[in-house]
Amino acid sequence: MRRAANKAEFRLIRGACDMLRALWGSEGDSEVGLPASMDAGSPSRGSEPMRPSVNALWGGFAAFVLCAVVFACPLVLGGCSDSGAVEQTPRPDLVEIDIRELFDEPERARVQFPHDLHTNAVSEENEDCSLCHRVREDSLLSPKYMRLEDPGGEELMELYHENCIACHTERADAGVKTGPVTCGECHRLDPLYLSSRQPVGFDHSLHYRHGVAQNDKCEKCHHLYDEETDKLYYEKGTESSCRDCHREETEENRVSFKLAAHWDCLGCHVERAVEMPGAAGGPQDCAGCHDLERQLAIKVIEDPPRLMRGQPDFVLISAPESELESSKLATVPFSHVGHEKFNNTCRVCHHETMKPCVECHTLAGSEESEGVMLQHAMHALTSNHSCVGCHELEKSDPECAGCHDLMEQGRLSEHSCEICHAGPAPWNLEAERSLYTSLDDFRPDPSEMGLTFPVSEIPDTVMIGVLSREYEPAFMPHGKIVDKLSEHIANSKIATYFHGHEDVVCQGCHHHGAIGERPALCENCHGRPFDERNPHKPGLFAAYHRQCLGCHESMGIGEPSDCARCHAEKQVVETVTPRPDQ
Amino acid sequence: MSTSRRKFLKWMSAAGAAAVVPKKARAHEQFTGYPDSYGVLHDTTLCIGCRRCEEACNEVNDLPAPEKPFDDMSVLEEKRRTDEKTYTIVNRYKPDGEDKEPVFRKFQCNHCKEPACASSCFVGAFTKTPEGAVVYDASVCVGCRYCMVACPFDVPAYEYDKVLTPRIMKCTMCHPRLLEGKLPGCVEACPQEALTFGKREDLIAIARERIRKYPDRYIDHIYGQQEVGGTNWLYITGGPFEVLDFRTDLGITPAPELTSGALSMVPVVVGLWPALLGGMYVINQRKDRMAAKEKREAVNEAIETTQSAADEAMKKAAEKARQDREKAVEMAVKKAAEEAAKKLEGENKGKES
Amino acid sequence: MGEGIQTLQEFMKQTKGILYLLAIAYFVGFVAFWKFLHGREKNED
Amino acid sequence: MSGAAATVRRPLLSLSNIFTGVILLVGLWLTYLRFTGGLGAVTNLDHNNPWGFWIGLDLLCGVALAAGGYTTAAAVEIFGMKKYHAALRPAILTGFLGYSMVVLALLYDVGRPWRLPYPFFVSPGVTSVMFEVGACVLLYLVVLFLEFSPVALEWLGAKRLRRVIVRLTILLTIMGVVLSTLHQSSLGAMFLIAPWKLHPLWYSPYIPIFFFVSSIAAGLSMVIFEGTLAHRNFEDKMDEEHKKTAADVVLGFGKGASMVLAVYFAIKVFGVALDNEWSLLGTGYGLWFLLEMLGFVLLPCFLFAVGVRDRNLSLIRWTAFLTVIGIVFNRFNVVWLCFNWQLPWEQRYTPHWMEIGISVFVITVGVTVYRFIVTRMPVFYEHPDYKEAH
Repeated sequence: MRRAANKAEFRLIRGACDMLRALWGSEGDSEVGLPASMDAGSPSRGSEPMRPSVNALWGGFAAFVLCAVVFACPLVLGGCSDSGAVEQTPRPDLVEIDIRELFDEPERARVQFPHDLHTNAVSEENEDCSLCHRVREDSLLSPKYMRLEDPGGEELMELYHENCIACHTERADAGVKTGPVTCGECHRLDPLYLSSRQPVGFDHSLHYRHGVAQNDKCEKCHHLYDEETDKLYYEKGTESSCRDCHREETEENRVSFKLAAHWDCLGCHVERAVEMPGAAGGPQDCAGCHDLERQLAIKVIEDPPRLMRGQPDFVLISAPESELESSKLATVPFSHVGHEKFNNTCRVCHHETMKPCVECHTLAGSEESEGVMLQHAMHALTSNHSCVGCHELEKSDPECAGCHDLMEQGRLSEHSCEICHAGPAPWNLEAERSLYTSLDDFRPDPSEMGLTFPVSEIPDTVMIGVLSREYEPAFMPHGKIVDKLSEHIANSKIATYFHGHEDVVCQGCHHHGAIGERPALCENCHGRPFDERNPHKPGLFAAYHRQCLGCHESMGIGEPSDCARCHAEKQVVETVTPRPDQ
Repeated sequence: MSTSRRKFLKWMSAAGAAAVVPKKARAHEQFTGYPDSYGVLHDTTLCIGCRRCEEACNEVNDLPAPEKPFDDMSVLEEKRRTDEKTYTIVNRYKPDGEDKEPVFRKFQCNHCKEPACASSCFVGAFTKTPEGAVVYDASVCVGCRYCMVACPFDVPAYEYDKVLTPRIMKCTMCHPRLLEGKLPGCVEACPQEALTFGKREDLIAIARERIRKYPDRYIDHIYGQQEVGGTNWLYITGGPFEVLDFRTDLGITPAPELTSGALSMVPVVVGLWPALLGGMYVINQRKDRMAAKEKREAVNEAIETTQSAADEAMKKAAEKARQDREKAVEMAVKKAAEEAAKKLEGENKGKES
Repeated sequence: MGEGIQTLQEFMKQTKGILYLLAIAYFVGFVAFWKFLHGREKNED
Repeated sequence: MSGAAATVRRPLLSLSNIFTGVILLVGLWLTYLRFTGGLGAVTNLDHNNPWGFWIGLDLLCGVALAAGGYTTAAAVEIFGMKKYHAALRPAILTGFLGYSMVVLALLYDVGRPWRLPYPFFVSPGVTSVMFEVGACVLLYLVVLFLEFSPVALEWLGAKRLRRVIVRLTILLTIMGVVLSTLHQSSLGAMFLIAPWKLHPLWYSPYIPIFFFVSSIAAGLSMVIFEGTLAHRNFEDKMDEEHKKTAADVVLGFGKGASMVLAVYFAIKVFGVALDNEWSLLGTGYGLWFLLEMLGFVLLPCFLFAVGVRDRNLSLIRWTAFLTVIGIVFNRFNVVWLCFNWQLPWEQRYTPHWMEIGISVFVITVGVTVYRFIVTRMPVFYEHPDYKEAH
């Protein structure tokens, strides 16, 4: 009987619309050419020539007044427009029920369905998923609501209206708190919710914990598909990432990743909860996986043991064997085990597949690599699959950013290549491969890495007096800065590998220097701010401020709020001119 | 007297100059602006909002002191614009949320290559100098404020409170200082060189270079390179320009081009209208004259016809009179003859008896 | 500007100036010519 | 007949006179404020909104509504519609006074009024549309003065001088039309340079033409409107000929106005099509635009037509009034309501009451002078000594 009421409401509203339309229509027929005014789209549609008559005139004036009223209001509104939208509550469990494309003229907005609210309600009444989800002949739950296959638009709409409204009304009559029953409350034009759904990450820690829980039975999750038998089977050492097979969309013999994940992960979680109640198990609600808060709450194992899948510890990355002789550059020693620690999934470098890079990224690029050649795959500045790209990101780590932020992105010096391409040349790779077993064989010898000049030459504090007209000179704790930066470098394996030499720390600020040179002082290069001969070089004034402030900002040391933090105020300010050299 | 002479000279100088217009100065050729004009590049990613530029500007232009001192950063709380007491201001923006690093943007005259103010001023008070600065001459300004209407950047401000000598106030790019070989006040004061002074061409090169070197620090656009035909003040930013109250809907048409079409219709109207209207006048005149003439002829004809009719009647009357007279005579003669005959007969009878 | 015209603004300043002068001259000339043209018509009829 | 005019004198202390007096006094006080306190003291103008009520009403509307002068002159002298002759002198007079009021108002609006001649005698800024407007208005003021002077001269009885000037009539008329064409359109062209501030629906490369065409409609309607008022107030000053032709004038000008409005509507639509602004019509400003187009252009156009067909004089008179309102509406939209439309609401301009006060003052001055002239000079009647004229 509720539904009857809704139908009634439908009819009522449609009726009202028709009435309005009719109203405009009659206006249109009136003798004063109002229709154009009503049809904003085409004002050129003027009034047709009409018989003059007294009531035409009154019609005219009436129409004019009407115009005035009709049009003036929206303008006033238009003036103070963008009235605040409703505050939307974020939810991780939103399901958008949108079947509008099944209709030529959808009458209502799509529906936001908060799934967890319903699961909770259902479980409170000791019902289970089957209350809403049908079971398929393969005994899996259909992800669809109350059906296995999609009927036509009208039917589908009926199916939703019937069941949703019926269930809500039932509970409402039973005095249980429940959902809406009228059209507008479900089909809202101003959505109540805002989806805060986060994709789930299955990182090494989580993988390890599942391994433990399944006592290392990989086959519980990992499987292959056999065309002949149309069966899933498991083969040791072939484990790959789910996405390797399960793609965005369901294909003929493989379901979509989304479906697979929910069937397998969620299914398993639910099973465990039923079989061994009380035991620790994975989440069974949307928020458990897709809510940011809950994700952060998931227990993380610090550096879990490696996932063993027969991957190497150490590789000499070269062109594929077939192309070895045509490749010129020396091979790149690469610590696979080292990188496993720094990335929490394999996909960071390997995309979906677990193949070695060169299998797809050949020198010229291949079908699988979509033409991305090896050289690009490794050096692409903006990709985080590539070595250079990923290392570039490393530079934005606060500990590195202080020096690296001011440097040109992806800047290469003449030494850059050989730092990575330090392995044996491709042509005698076969011969020398056995000689190297780990990256440490390539790490520079610390003995050659010491300062090329006595530490005593590094000043403890530097007095900067260029603003001395206005301020007391600034004192820069030079020594402390050097120590801190050196410490950062020493603690970072990547830093010590790429710039282990102790001289390098100077180059952070004293750029354009080289190993073994006494660093040049700022004022040696930076002079007046406007130098037509080399306009790219900032003046001394800016050089100091950009270097200091830039570093402070990027290392998160905090920007000085006011000048006085570095420059003690002078009692008498003589002039505003900031530089003495004018 | 002097003014009229000056006017005359102005006109003539214009005419003279036109007489010796160099070859390149033709409308269909693109005007590229003064080749070595200077400009300033404002890099908002470097600006720290210290307001030293405002302070310096205030000093070098001897502008009145502000209510709040320049080291009071609370003024950054609300959005400001330049006014008759401030040639330049810095506004703060929080594009990535309240807690994130703010972004600062400096406002002042952008010194268009083809200034709308100059184009719109009916006393030519604004001049685009070869140095690139757009300067204003208060000695001829009438105070119509059309420049303020025309300026796409809402830069010119007006001294509404001055009674006798209200002026337009706006940044001069420190033109006098440039001529002395000094930097603009704001540029000189900027601790970050977020303001770079130089030849406009060089500045564009610098901007391009920075964008190339730091692809993800900048968005790839130099504001002012194209806008309204190009400005001598250029900007590069780390985020969308609209967010920093840059108007991105201005297009690249130089302001003078917007009105040149309408202005070029003036001589055409002066040329055509008199002829057309004169012609129409003449036609109407002739129509009237013709009408008058016809009327007159009609009248004459009417008169003639009546006249002739009258004569006819007269003739007839005369003729009739004559005939009557003749008849009368005849009859008289006849009568007399009879008398005589009778008499003669009577005498004959008397003789015979 | 000795070195000729660099900006559209300068160009318009000159050309429009001339045009105004020409327009005025033209108008005066037009009136004179008109008189000359219709000079003899008066005594007709 | 002029004797008659002399005998019928209104009492000096009539209500209207007192009212006028009050306005004039307030006006003088405001004038004092303006020229001792600067623009800031009497206006709400600011750096974002440099033009306001004065430019809108006194300049744009003033000039548009004073278009009656050249339209009537053209009709009578050039197009030879002699039957409207009686309407000519009042039209010329109102035109002349209208332009004088414009200049008077500019003295208030402009920062240094005594420099108004500068553009022509000191430093011509020929690239400015305003230069052209200024030049034309200045010249046209002279033309109007000469066109009107015969009336004054008849009054003063300066026969010879009058004859000289009357000979120039046609020349003056043609100059008048040329100059009006130029500056009426240029008032619109002034906004060509601010596409970034005027709402696209009002901004158009056609805007000079819009202003010119609408000015003709304004002129014609204004003649009808003024005629109506004149008949109400100065019936006693009118001679038979004037009264006889009054109806013809209303009908003829009504017909003309109707035609012009139709054309105006059409080219406005072309304008929308030219810049493909159809979609904007759905917005608040779009509806405002439609209100202007339908309520103040199409509607009067149609009402005029009906009035002419039914020979319904009072309807035409009312419509003329509506049209005048419409022109004011349009000019205010361009210079004020739809200008700086992108500015946040609180930064937009609303006139200060003193601005309105001064405008009222200027208009009142005009009306007073008008009354002075028509009660003394042969405007509504023909001077007995000059029957031979036309």
